[in-house]
Amino acid sequence: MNKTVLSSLNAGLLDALSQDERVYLLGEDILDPYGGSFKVTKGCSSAFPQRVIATPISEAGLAGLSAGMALRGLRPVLEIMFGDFITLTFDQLVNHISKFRWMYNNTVNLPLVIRAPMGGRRGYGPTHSQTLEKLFMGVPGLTLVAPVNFVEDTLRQEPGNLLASIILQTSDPVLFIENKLQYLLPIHQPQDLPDLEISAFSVDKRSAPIFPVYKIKIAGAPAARVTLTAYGYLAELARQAMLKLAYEEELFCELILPTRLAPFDVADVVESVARTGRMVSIEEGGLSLGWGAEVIARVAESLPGAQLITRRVAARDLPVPAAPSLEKRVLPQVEDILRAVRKVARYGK
Amino acid sequence: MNKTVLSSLNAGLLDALSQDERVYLLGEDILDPYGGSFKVTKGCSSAFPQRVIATPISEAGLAGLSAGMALRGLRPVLEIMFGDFITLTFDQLVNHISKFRWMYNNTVNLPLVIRAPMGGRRGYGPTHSQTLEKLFMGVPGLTLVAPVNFVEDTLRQEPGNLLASIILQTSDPVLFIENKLQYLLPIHQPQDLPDLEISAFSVDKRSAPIFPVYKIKIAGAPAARVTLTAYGYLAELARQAMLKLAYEEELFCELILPTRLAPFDVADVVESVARTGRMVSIEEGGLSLGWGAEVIARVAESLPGAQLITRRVAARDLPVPAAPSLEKRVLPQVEDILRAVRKVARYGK
Amino acid sequence: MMDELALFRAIYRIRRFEETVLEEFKRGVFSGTTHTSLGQEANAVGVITALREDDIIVTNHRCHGHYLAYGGDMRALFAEMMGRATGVCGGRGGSQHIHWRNLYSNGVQGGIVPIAAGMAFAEKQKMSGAVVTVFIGDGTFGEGIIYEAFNMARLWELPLLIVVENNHIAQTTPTSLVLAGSLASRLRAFDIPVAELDSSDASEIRVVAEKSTAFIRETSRPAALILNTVRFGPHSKGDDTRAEEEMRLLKLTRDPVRILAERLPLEQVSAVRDEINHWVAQAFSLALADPEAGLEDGLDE
Amino acid sequence: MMDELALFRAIYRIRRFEETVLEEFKRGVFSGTTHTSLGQEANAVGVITALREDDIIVTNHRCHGHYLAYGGDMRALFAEMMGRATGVCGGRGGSQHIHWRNLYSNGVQGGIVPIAAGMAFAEKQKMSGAVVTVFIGDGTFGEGIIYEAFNMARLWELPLLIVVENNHIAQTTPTSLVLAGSLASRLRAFDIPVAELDSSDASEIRVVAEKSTAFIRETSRPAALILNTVRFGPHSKGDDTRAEEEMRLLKLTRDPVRILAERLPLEQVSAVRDEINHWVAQAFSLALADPEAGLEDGLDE
Ligand SMILES: Cc1ncc(C[n+]2csc(CCOP(=O)(O)OP(=O)(O)O)c2C)c(N)n1
Ligand SMILES: Cc1ncc(C[n+]2csc(CCOP(=O)(O)OP(=O)(O)O)c2C)c(N)n1
Ligand SMILES: [Mg+2]
Ligand SMILES: [Mg+2]
Repeated sequence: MNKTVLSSLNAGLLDALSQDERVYLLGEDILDPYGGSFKVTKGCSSAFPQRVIATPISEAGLAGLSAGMALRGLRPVLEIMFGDFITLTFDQLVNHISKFRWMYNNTVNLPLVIRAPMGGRRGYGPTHSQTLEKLFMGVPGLTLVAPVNFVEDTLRQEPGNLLASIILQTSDPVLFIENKLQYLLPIHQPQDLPDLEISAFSVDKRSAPIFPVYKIKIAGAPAARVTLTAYGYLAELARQAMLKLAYEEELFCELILPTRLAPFDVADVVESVARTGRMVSIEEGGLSLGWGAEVIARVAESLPGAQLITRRVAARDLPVPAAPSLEKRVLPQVEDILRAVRKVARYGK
Repeated sequence: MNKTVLSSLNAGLLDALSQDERVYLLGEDILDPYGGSFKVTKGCSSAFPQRVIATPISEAGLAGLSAGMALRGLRPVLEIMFGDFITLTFDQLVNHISKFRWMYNNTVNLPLVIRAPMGGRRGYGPTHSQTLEKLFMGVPGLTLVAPVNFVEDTLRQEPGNLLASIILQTSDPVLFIENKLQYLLPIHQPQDLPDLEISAFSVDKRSAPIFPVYKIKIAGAPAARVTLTAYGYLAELARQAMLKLAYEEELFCELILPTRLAPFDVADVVESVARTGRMVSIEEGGLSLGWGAEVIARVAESLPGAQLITRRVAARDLPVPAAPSLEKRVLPQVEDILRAVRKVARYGK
Repeated sequence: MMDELALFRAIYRIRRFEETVLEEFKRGVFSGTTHTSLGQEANAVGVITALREDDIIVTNHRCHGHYLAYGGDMRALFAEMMGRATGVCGGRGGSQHIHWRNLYSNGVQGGIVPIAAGMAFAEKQKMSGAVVTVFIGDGTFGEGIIYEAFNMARLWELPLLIVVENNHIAQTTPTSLVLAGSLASRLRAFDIPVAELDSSDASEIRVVAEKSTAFIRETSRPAALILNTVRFGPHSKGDDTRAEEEMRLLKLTRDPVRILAERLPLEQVSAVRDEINHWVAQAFSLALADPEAGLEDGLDE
Repeated sequence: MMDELALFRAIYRIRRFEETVLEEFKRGVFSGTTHTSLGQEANAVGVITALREDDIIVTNHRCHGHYLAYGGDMRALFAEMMGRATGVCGGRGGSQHIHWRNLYSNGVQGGIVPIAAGMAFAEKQKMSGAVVTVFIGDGTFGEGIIYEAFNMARLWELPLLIVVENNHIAQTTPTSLVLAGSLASRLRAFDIPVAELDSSDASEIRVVAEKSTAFIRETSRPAALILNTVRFGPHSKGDDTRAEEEMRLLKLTRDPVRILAERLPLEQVSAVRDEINHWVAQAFSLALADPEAGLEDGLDE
């Protein structure tokens, strides 16, 4: 069986638990045999019964509790059952967790990882389908990370490796954003993707853990006409769109996939757009003040006077409806990416 | 004594209470003689003792309570003592209040106004000085409004009129963003500002209440070279910067001040930037994924191929420190606006 | 006063509806998820038949039983869960997010309790005489916001009935693993009177619920009703980790359908069953034939 | 065992420090705000002198007394409130956000309680033997998150002492206006044992606090201590709306400084006063002369 993002994350958790006794997992219904609503913690409580803790339904309190554990030397990992409920931890994240280190003049560390599965496309309706991480990306002191389902030859980092390295090495709070449909994706190894050239760079060279930025090109293609950027599950949709455009329409793009979403560092995107002049950002969260807004703003500020042509692909600014026919129209699909890229590529031509 | 933003808002609350029996005020310490931490509710409990309610310290529960009141036909107005604590209402706002109407297929109304004073510059430190509204502007179903301290001849709307009209007319939840330093500002009447030409337009013509967009020019000046846009308290700092640049450096700008911040409608900014090609957005909240990010993204999308030169003036992505010497460096000052406008104006010249 | 046949009819309607949901889920007719009230139907029926016409009901993820006991149309709920335009909320809400007449639900644990209190506040101010009933589970006692609501409900003497459906489990977590103290003491700490019952008999539950609502109408104060009960089905679609043998025994002794059926003449029971089976099947097919949600209309913003 | 002279010294140090703060605020020496513990000093001193070296203290907006009773340096706190580089947190935190050794504070009501529980969780796992003491006010019982923390603390048997400083008021709101039930019942509902005291006598408070911490160390379970007390000063800088006459009487009977002073020889008392007055004044002037925060260093991100 091919490794999936889910099995990789599961292995990452087990790895982190076994490597460091200070690692604790907390969350609702995470014990075996159930192993969590999405099974990411499967097997963990059997292997580490003392350090895997089933909790009451108390998201806010759990964020606080984990923060206290982290301030006193443990490395807690908190699972929010559905990412939608991370809203309940907002005060803890904004007014406590993200502030402590800086406001205490760098005299404390707070190595906390909060994992939250986001995303729709399963008909779960307005409170169980959201992609809410955009609401946390502008909070100073929080690091947001989302894995991609690619492996590349240099770093050879799978989602589980990324997760484990963060759990074991971070000294600051990290929101690790997962996605319900991404769980099911196979992890593409370089040899599985002969059509693509994938390279990876570490965004912040100084520090551990490493947060790669992936750059993907169509192998042997002419210069890219449009820069695409996406993250998380939508990296996969972007990849599909990119291949389709290349093979069916000879419209070549390059795709940039950061794994660290915040703090923002869009140097790679800027470098690419400086060449292409055209950009499409792709995300599952709602359009307004989504991740793409900040990407565009930074690109525009970094390239003053450039004749930028840009569009965002994102969810409509609406709740995510339950009915599949409606959900499909509210959330971004591959077709929406194709349409946006074509528009951007053709503009003025 | 000149009317201030504070006295105008206070009059607006009293007006709304007296016009409609369904209006209720709720909040911590809002009763007379204290009249609320910033005195916005002063006199209200004496005049309307049955409809002005001092509450426990339960921000989340109060948001929910007010929502229930609104769903059943009242028009509650909730004061969050310091805007910083609105974080506690996040789940109510994101997963309940903002969703009900749409997710219930438009069969309910939820006319709720939540008032929250934001802002720093008083040395209150990291949890009492924030400008957090950016975190709510991307939430579908929420309307965000901030008043300005100008009156103009057509609409003649003061902050208190804006507030009262929202309380009396809205059928959806509104966050009304105030600012601690803005409270103290006098309201500029047209005749107080002979140097400026102020015009106002209603952003959404169809609906009541009316949310004006103000456009300000230097009277008799040549065509503006840079578009400025700001809101709330920073409208005042922007005005000061604009005058200084005009009189001391002959650098003429036009300033666009929306009062409705979300849902976003930046048509007026786009129209202006289409002429100037240069823009500076100005806000007190933190830079990343701030209001300005969405403004730039929309402008860039609306003007494909334009040679946009743009910068944002915003707080640094840090907690707001208590020490005045530090706070000054973290929060945007008039000097920061001047510097940004000069840079943008001079670029490529 | 409602007779037991009517109670049986109401309970069996919920039972048959939800059995159909679980069966048909496997065939991919429904999308999203469902949380059935199998085994707990007597709570919905007992409490809701004790309410008046214009009372208000606020409920949670496990809301189908409440909706149906309240008289909600079966086709509209099937349709909602199938994503049809004819659904309770036009397919926007789905299983957990419905609103019909004076019934409101949301799928986030706990958050509805202050909202229910606010509705009670409004009804009190309007002097409508309506009581607001909010249904919550035992697991939801982990959420802090409910205590904020308890406090305000008692402080401001709001006509709120808090019905706790204590099925001793939250998803897969036994309550004992996550609850310090007791449910009743948590309510009494706010000076809210608590009635507690361990029954799957809708008649019995209705009697107690009537007492609670009478107290609320008289005093205009909140009251709580803890209904100890048994969840027969999985938490949602198929995620049950409990021992089968234990569940089998509970189904023998605690089945609300069986408890009422045993008190009624056999032929009446089977007549009701046949009739309801028919209506459920019909509602299901009608919903299935209904048009998909909103492909025509613009998604208004 | 600490003698009463030492207690007096500790209490008077807080008193004189905070009087100085209020006086100097008027002259614009400080920026931001302050919440003094005037009248409540016996709580800080009584509880904190009952703790061990490596115990942990988590506190709130009204944290100066706790910090000073814990041995915190006066110049560093003055400096913090003046925005000096030498402040407890280099001027970043200000009055409400300080951290020194094992003391942590934050200015948002309620949110620190689960954090304190998490610290107790960590100490228990590390088998350090440390007890975590968290100070909260009566008004903070409005915040739901504290109940989430109470539940977890009791469930997981965490070494947490919850000290409630019940001064019967929150900012300007009398507790009776916003509290249904009682503080003690709210804690007992979670099966957390409660000791309650109505005293401004640090010796008395210390004895009870020692019993509570002994219980916690023995059982590794949480316990609560409700200290009924009187706030002498305004909520923060000058916002007191209470009747002056009432306050005058309370100051006569409930003054922690006076209570201890009356038990000590007059000359000892005045020697301590003089000495402390001197140190406070000195700390104040030193802080005043300290450099402004961070104009040199980059604001690291
Ligand atoms: C805030 C929040 N956290 C978690 C969930 C996921 N969830 C849905 S139902 C449930 C269990 C609820 O248990 P209980 O309150 O006892 O109700 P029951 O399901 O037993 O009827 C959980 C954890 C949720 N919907 N909302
Ligand atoms: C979440 C939150 N809401 C409101 C406030 C504003 N506030 C600061 S102290 C206070 C009163 C607190 O009362 P209490 O808990 O009794 O403590 P006391 O001030 O009496 O010591 C309030 C409302 C706050 N700091 N945090
Ligand atoms: Mg349950
Ligand atoms: Mg108090």
